[in-house]
Amino acid sequence: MKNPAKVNEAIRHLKPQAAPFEEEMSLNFGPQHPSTHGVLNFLVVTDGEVMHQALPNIGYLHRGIEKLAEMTPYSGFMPYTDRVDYLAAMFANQVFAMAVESLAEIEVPKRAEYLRVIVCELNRIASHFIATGALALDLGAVTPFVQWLREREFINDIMEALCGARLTYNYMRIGGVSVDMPGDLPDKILRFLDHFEPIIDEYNRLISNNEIFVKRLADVAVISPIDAVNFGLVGPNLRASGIGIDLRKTLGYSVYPDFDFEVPLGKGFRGALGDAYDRYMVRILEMTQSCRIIRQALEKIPGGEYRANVKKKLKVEENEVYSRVESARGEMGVYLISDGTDRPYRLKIKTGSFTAMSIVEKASQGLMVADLIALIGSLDVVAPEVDR
Amino acid sequence: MKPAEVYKLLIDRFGEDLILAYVETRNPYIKINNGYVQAICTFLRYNPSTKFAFLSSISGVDYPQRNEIDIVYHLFSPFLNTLCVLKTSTPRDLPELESLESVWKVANWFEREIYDLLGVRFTGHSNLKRILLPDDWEGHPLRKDYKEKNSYHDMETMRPDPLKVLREKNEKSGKSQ
Amino acid sequence: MKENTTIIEQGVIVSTIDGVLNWMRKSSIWYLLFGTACCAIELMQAGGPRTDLDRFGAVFRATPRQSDLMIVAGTVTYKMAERIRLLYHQMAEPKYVISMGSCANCGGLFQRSYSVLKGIDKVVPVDVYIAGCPPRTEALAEGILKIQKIMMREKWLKTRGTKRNFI
Amino acid sequence: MVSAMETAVNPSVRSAVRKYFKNIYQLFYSILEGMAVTFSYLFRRPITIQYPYKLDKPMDEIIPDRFRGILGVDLRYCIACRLCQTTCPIACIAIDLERNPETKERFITRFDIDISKCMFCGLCVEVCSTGTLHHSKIFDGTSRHVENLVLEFVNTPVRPFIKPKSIEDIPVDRSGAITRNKLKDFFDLPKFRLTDEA
Repeated sequence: MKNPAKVNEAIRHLKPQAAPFEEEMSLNFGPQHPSTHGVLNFLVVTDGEVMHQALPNIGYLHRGIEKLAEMTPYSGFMPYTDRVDYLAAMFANQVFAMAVESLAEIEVPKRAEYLRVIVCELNRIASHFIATGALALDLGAVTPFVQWLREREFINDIMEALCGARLTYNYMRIGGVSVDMPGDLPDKILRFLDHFEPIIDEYNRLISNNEIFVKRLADVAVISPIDAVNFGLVGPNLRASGIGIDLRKTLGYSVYPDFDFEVPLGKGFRGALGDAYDRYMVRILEMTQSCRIIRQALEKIPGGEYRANVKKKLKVEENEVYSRVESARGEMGVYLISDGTDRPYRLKIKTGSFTAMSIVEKASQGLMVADLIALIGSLDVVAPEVDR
Repeated sequence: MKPAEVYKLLIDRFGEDLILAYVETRNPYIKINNGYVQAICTFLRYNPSTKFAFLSSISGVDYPQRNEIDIVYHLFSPFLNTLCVLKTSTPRDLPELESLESVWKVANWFEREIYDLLGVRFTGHSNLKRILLPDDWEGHPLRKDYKEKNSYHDMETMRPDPLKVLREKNEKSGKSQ
Repeated sequence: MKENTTIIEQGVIVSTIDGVLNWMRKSSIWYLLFGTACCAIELMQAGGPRTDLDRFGAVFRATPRQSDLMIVAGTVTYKMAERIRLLYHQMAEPKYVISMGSCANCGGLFQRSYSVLKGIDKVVPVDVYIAGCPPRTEALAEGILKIQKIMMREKWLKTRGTKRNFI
Repeated sequence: MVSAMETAVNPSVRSAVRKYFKNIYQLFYSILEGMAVTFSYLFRRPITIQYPYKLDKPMDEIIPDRFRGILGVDLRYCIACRLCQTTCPIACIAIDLERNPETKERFITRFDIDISKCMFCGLCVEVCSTGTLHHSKIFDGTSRHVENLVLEFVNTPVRPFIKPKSIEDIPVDRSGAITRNKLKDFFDLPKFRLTDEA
């Protein structure tokens, strides 16, 4: 908007009515800001140092995927799900495939389920790279982020060898996966894991134990368990507040019950329970668990088909389903209503970042301005997942 | 506790006037009266035998044939490991419902999203503003009869398809030859 | 620089002032760190160790005032388009725009969406289009090389800093 | 002196002092540890691929076989079933068939792919029964004009391929040469314009 009066008019509603500070000012933070993790805008109401509130203004990446689903056949919608959460595209693939499979009563071959788990866990690691690395970058430490970018290239290579794309995989299909893995891929993954597991320790030495980094995060933006439930936090953010809900365990979807893994919980590693450092540390610990799952899955993977026989022009009878998976950013749900045609009547995507953003308004009260970055970074919000 | 048992519990507590039906689908849902959403949800959240602590999502579905908008609540109880689906409808011309903000804080944003995309008003909501689309946007896009405008501010919303343009050009040059 | 440069015997280089200026400009393309969607991740990876855009002298800047190049990486919605125009006008001439990926080129797979701008060339003039969804990091490096080619063709002194009328 | 005596006897003050110095020690220790990690990378192999100047091996070998690059069409083997056109969720493929009114023969007169819009999802390649439509390994589709990103694969009308029952492996040219030929040079002016102004 060119006109400042117009801008003022547009943000007027964001201002709180009562001013608690004598001299308060409003700062616009984003949407073009290196540490907003995509295009997010915050209206920061502050007295200069201490924030009264940071009011998120989202929607800069609202692409109307839900409306597009109503125009696209079931099989053609899979590429769109990649773009719901580009850092962890496999989960969106999986949750949509699960919803349609559940409606059309398609049984997925065991091998496909294992392949799905392997790629999902690899994707979870890749996503946590950006989450933890970008947090460090935003707080001023550049090296850790570059280090994770390097590791992420190895995962990108694996994914590219498997399905041909580095970011928007479009790997899963309704009733299985698009291609079987090439013969040398298990070796490649194992070699990556052997290389990667020591790197986690190295990374902890590099930044996680760094006293400055800890001081920036510990006891900052504490989210109590009650708040976490009330604001519907999911995934690592919820577990950092000490509530052990992981849909992989609770629901036991796909073949996750076959694997032996732990769910890391926040316990106040260096400060209070549910502070920014807990949220960071839970993600680091989750990477190790993902490695464990991948190793077990590669060991146990059965042979056989990788894709069930599904009609090219799939039609689904009138029904509805709400399927959920534990994505890298927590519970991701697809609420799908079919009406007998070849395209969904309504598709709603529930994402973890959306609810995580809504807590910023509450959690930012009384923080320093610089701590807002720690808060957003530790919540690991991704713009397209907020806006869809 | 299965959704059917939740339904029985609700019928015992609220009676058939408020709890309208129990519909078997892939995820069975309970149809409830649109005037008592808040009371029913508060009951489900705090009742020690259900404890639906999490509001997983709120979605809106537009049905132009019935002239109604359905609002669907997905509640999740980690204690029972059960998903409870509540559904209620509101007239399409004047959609209005109680806000659940006092029960779950997260409902605030979910309801704002529904207001933005479907135009349902939630009474008792603290800040019912557009959330995803710009404030001066016209219409509610997730309604089935939504038509895209030709321009927004000074930006066109249409783009010529290069494949069509190329076809026209080729046809013209083919005729001239 | 090659075209206008002659090497006289040992170690003496004669070139036009334009050539030298353009060579200096092309070796320090500072791009605006600003991603809108999926392509932003590839943009980050391109700045990372594997592709390492720093090799071309391209480093990121957080503010438009210091940038020569805007890489529009990803989908642009109407809400964002106004901001992009604002960012573009804040950049100093001469400025260049790379449209990275299908969404920025023409809306891509979101072309039927109600809230997505169909091609950023409706808002800002684009110099290089890169196909891909998202393009590989090497493709982005290729795009930056193409920007360098454009820079080398310009008659910098004649046009006084505006790039509008070059070959 | 009093304060010094107090320090000597008061354990809480003593622990506070100890904590203060321990903090300083930890700070320097953790920074040095991080520096040591960074320093160790001086002696490890760099992973930078110096595209495009100093490549150890050509890009074709670096990129895996399954890479979904810019689409290519080997028209010799196209059976003109149009499955790719109908499968594409965003309609970026256009195929025209024409029938010669005298000989009743069908010809493929047009096979255009708009790669400025293409999302490289691979759904069209999946349905192609002869492998005619394939992903090449070409990734650098850069252009100065967006119109140049429309690839026209038909030069002269082609007869559709009739797939024999016995052949399993159709020798489609996947080297990328077809696509490379169709991609226009960076500074080339486009054949047509989307907007009228130019």
